Amino acid sequence: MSPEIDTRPQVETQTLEVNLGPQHPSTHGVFRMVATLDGETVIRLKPVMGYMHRNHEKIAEGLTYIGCFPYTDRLDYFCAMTNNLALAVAIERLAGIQVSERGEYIRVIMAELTRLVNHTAVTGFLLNDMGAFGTPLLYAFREREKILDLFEAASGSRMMCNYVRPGGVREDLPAGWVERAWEIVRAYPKFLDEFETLLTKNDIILQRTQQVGKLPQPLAVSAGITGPMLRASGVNYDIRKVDGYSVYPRVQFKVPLGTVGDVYDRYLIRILEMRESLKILEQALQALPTTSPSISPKGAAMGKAPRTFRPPKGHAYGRIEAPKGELGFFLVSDGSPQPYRYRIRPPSFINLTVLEDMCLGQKVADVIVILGSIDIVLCEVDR
Amino acid sequence: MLPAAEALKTELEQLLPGVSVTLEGTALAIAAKDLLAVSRCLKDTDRFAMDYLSNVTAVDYPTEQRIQMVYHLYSMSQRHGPLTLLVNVDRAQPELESVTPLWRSAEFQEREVYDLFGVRFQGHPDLRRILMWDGFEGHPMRRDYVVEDQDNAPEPVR
Amino acid sequence: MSSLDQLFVEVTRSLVSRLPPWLAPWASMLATIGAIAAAAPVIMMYLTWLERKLIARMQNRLGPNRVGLYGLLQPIADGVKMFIKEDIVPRGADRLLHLLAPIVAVAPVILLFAVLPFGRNMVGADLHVGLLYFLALGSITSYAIFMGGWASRSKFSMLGAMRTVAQIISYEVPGVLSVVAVIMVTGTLSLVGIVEAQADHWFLFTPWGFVAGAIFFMSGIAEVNRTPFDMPEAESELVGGFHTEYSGMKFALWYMAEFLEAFAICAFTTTLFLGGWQGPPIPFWILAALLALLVGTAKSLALPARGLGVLALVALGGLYARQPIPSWIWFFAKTYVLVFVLVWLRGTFPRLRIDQLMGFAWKFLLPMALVTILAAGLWSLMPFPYGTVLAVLILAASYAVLVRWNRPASLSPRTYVLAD
Amino acid sequence: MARRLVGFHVLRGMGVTLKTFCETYPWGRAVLRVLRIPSTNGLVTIEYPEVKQQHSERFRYFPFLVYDGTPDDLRCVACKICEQECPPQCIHIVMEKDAQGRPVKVHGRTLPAQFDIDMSICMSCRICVDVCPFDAIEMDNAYELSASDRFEHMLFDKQRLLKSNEYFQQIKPTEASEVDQRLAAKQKKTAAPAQAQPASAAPSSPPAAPPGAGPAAPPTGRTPGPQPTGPPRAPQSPPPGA
Repeated sequence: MSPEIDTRPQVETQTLEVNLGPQHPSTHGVFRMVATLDGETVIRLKPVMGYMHRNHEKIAEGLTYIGCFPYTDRLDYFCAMTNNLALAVAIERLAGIQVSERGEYIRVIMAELTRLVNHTAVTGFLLNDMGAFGTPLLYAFREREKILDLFEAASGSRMMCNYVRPGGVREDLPAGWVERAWEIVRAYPKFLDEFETLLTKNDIILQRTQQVGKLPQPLAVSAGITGPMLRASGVNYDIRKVDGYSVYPRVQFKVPLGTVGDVYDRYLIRILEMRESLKILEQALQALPTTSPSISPKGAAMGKAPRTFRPPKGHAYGRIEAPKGELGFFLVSDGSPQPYRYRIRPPSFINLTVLEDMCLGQKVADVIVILGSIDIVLCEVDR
Repeated sequence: MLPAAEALKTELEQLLPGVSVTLEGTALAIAAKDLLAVSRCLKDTDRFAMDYLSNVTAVDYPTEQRIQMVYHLYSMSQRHGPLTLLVNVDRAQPELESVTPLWRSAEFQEREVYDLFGVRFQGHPDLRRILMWDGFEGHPMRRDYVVEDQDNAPEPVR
Repeated sequence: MSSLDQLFVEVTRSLVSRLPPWLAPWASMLATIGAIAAAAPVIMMYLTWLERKLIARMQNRLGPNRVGLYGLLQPIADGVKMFIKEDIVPRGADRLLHLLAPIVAVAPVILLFAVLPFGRNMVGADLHVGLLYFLALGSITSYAIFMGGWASRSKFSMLGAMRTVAQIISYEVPGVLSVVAVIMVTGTLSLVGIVEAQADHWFLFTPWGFVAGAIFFMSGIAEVNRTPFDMPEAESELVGGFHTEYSGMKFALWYMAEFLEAFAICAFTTTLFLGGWQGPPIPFWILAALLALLVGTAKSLALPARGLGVLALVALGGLYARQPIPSWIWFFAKTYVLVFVLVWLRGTFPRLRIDQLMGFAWKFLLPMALVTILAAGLWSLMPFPYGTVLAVLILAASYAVLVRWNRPASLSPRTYVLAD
Repeated sequence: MARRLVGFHVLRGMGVTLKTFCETYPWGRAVLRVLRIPSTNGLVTIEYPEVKQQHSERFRYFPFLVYDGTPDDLRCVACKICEQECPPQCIHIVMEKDAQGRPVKVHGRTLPAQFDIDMSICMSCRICVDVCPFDAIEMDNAYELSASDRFEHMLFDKQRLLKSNEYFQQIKPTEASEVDQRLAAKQKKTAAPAQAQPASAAPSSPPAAPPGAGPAAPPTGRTPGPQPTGPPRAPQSPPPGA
């Protein structure tokens, strides 16, 4: 996509090289962009990462498979539950562990609640990057707190849940949890409507987001973009539908697709995805089986004595539709209780590949908005 | 749908005569030299239409003196996959052609493999360290990398 | 103490009359200057407190309530913090300009209050060219901001300064033109004259007055760099815009300049379009009763204090029951309503991008201001029914044309496929 | 027509903010009720020091060691499983040994002389509780632990970690009752065969009083002699049916 930079002969001006980050109020963590500006227009933009790198993969090679779970909470700290789920799916594919029926439904409920939390927070931060003085962000966080209290009631911690295990979930849901979940799921659409009246047709937001940071479809597919960003460009690829893992095939829901693929489409796709998640939650809460245990016997035994779990030699790649995109775990096992190789396929990291392509020719103010619409979390980018 | 591994192997060998494809479970192990040929064939023939390279990573086997590159390929248009490609590279002189010209998603992941494993990729548009700071020596994800004492780690040069 | 309305005027007159005659003019001048110089920082401090409380309430929060009752001592705490904070000057900065910029920013803003009619014959200096004085002083802040941005020698400040100059200049033009309509109708530049001209009907309720007032208020917001026009100090991309490199007392001066000018814009909009201190003759006891009710039901106020407050207000209500609500209360009430609108905008909207900002000023506000002058002319010359109707028609037509012409093609509504 | 006007949606957006503004005041809520505008939220801020947030029962912060009856009666047998399984390796256990280096047995159970958890490293992931075969370690929910220095204060030694089973029942009733049921069941299993043995073997002489070695204060007040048939712990009331 060659940027149409004004090449008519002009007054000879110098380009300005600005470091946006790593200490910068709106880079979602410690992320730096070396931007070369011609006045306000961006000519070159090189992302610089690695400030948050703590090599989670090397640490995991010294831990048991169960020991890795608390570390996955710290990957994308907005969606601890889906990070655990991705690792659990990978281990189950590696060792062929069966998941109990009730465990599957609890996992889907937790994953969709995490999607609500993530998309609400991201929309709030996107508005904060555009300059709204925190009001949409605080409305988003007010709703997020209610769901985090649900996570705390079930797993024991609001953000670092460490709740999903291969074979199901670590502990069964406490009494009264399902009723509280129903309350929140029923109250959420009202909040979304209020959120949309504040944002979706607001003229200032329309001007700031439409035709900004457009991502054409072929570039999106070739660059391995996944998640709401890909669907905003119109590609119908949702891993919940493609792989059909867990109980998603038994649940009816739609996949919203955008047309232009700019910041406005990504924003609205996230809002529509939240409405779809609410439909999934209603169906999952309705069909939650009460008979089967929340974790399969093999999974429970593994939880009790992690050292005894020795998966067969070989490798496996498990992936799920995390709120930010395709989160995958590639595990190589050499028969010992510790993974030989533990690779994380981070959606935020790979979605950043096209940051420069989208920002060329845009204004400085748009670079921040585009970065906000990509929805990255630096702990997952740097691992 | 993607054919079973054996049928895939035979089909590939018919399409690309000089290529030797061996089977490892459901994955296809190919030699380093025909990586580009196989990937272009997988990407362009509409029978496979592997237009989405989901994951590029490396696994270090110090005892066998080799680093194994792992590619997970999917097709977004025909919604099938994964097809796992395994490529072995000598551990002392790890050299390989880059697949970034075919799939842009490999750009950052190959830079990460170069940074953490030391595998050089020819034809990569911008092969630099991505996670470590530029002045860092050594490749931390290699199994023989000694994690030096944290207290007197060298001051990062930035 | 005959009338509450002229309370301050009589107090100063009685004090001044005790002095020897040759000293009297100096003393009254000193009294006025003293009043304004003391009121300005207090207004500024409690404007920051008010803004933090209002925005907090718009976000389901409480706002400062730890420092003193309802957080009333918070501004004083902020002031002390600003005094104590180290004043860092970047190494490459031009020290003199770096020091001068905040001073040049604050001085003209305090001078603005000289011509402002706070109440019936309560005005610092009743200049015949009061409005011109206001417009002239209003544009000095762009120099100060550019000085600050340039002197800090940092890329962010530089970008912020460049944006400010562009923004303030392009928003002064529609601001001044919208005021021309008022001058044309009232025939005088003196603010006191304008307020008196609005005795029976406020300009805001005339067709051209409403549009001119909206344009003046919007260009005022842009001149003060507040949301949705706060590009120069856009936190999200320029970290702090022109005052990134300021800290300590200099930053406090920047803060004071910004808030005082915001208050001045609201005050002048009230004076020009909302009838300044003019107000319907509501008896004073209604206001006193309302305040007593408010103080009585304040839960977190200690019981004795609450009782005392109610008693004082009832006594005051009784004393001045018959008199109308004093003019200066009307003035401050209207101004603080506009301050609430200012804060309300800041709590709701993201900011416009710099090129959209410019487009809005030149391509929308400027033509509308010109049309408003035409409408004002028609309204004032033609007899009642025709003038108003014609003005409304012209304004509506021009609004529609401009909106259609300005509408960027991209704002087409989108359809979203829900695939499975 | 009004919907397409430029400013219409801008004003509706401001309406949302105004409604939230009014919701936080009692008079505001009254006005909203009169105008029949649905309003749900009101103030969500909790003024922390005065009002504490209500945590759910499973809220976990840092682990603690459980003891029944007296602090010397702790359940931990220093088997070091949790030390191995702890991902950040923040638990350090030293088994109590007598002069010759043989582990000291009290009541037929070994016990830790030293049990440190470095709370600045612990990430409260609850894996130690999952893997502990003796239910000796549980998760606490006291989170007000701010300290001035990181090393001395945040390194919890055995004394600071020990908390009674009653405390555990008080903060986590359902979990505590499950643990007690499990222990009681295990107790019945071990107590049953013991009942058969004393009938046959003559009551052996009480073992020598445990030597005074070991840094911890010598456990006094311990009733030597073979395990009486009933539960050796302080007799608890039968755990209420969960």
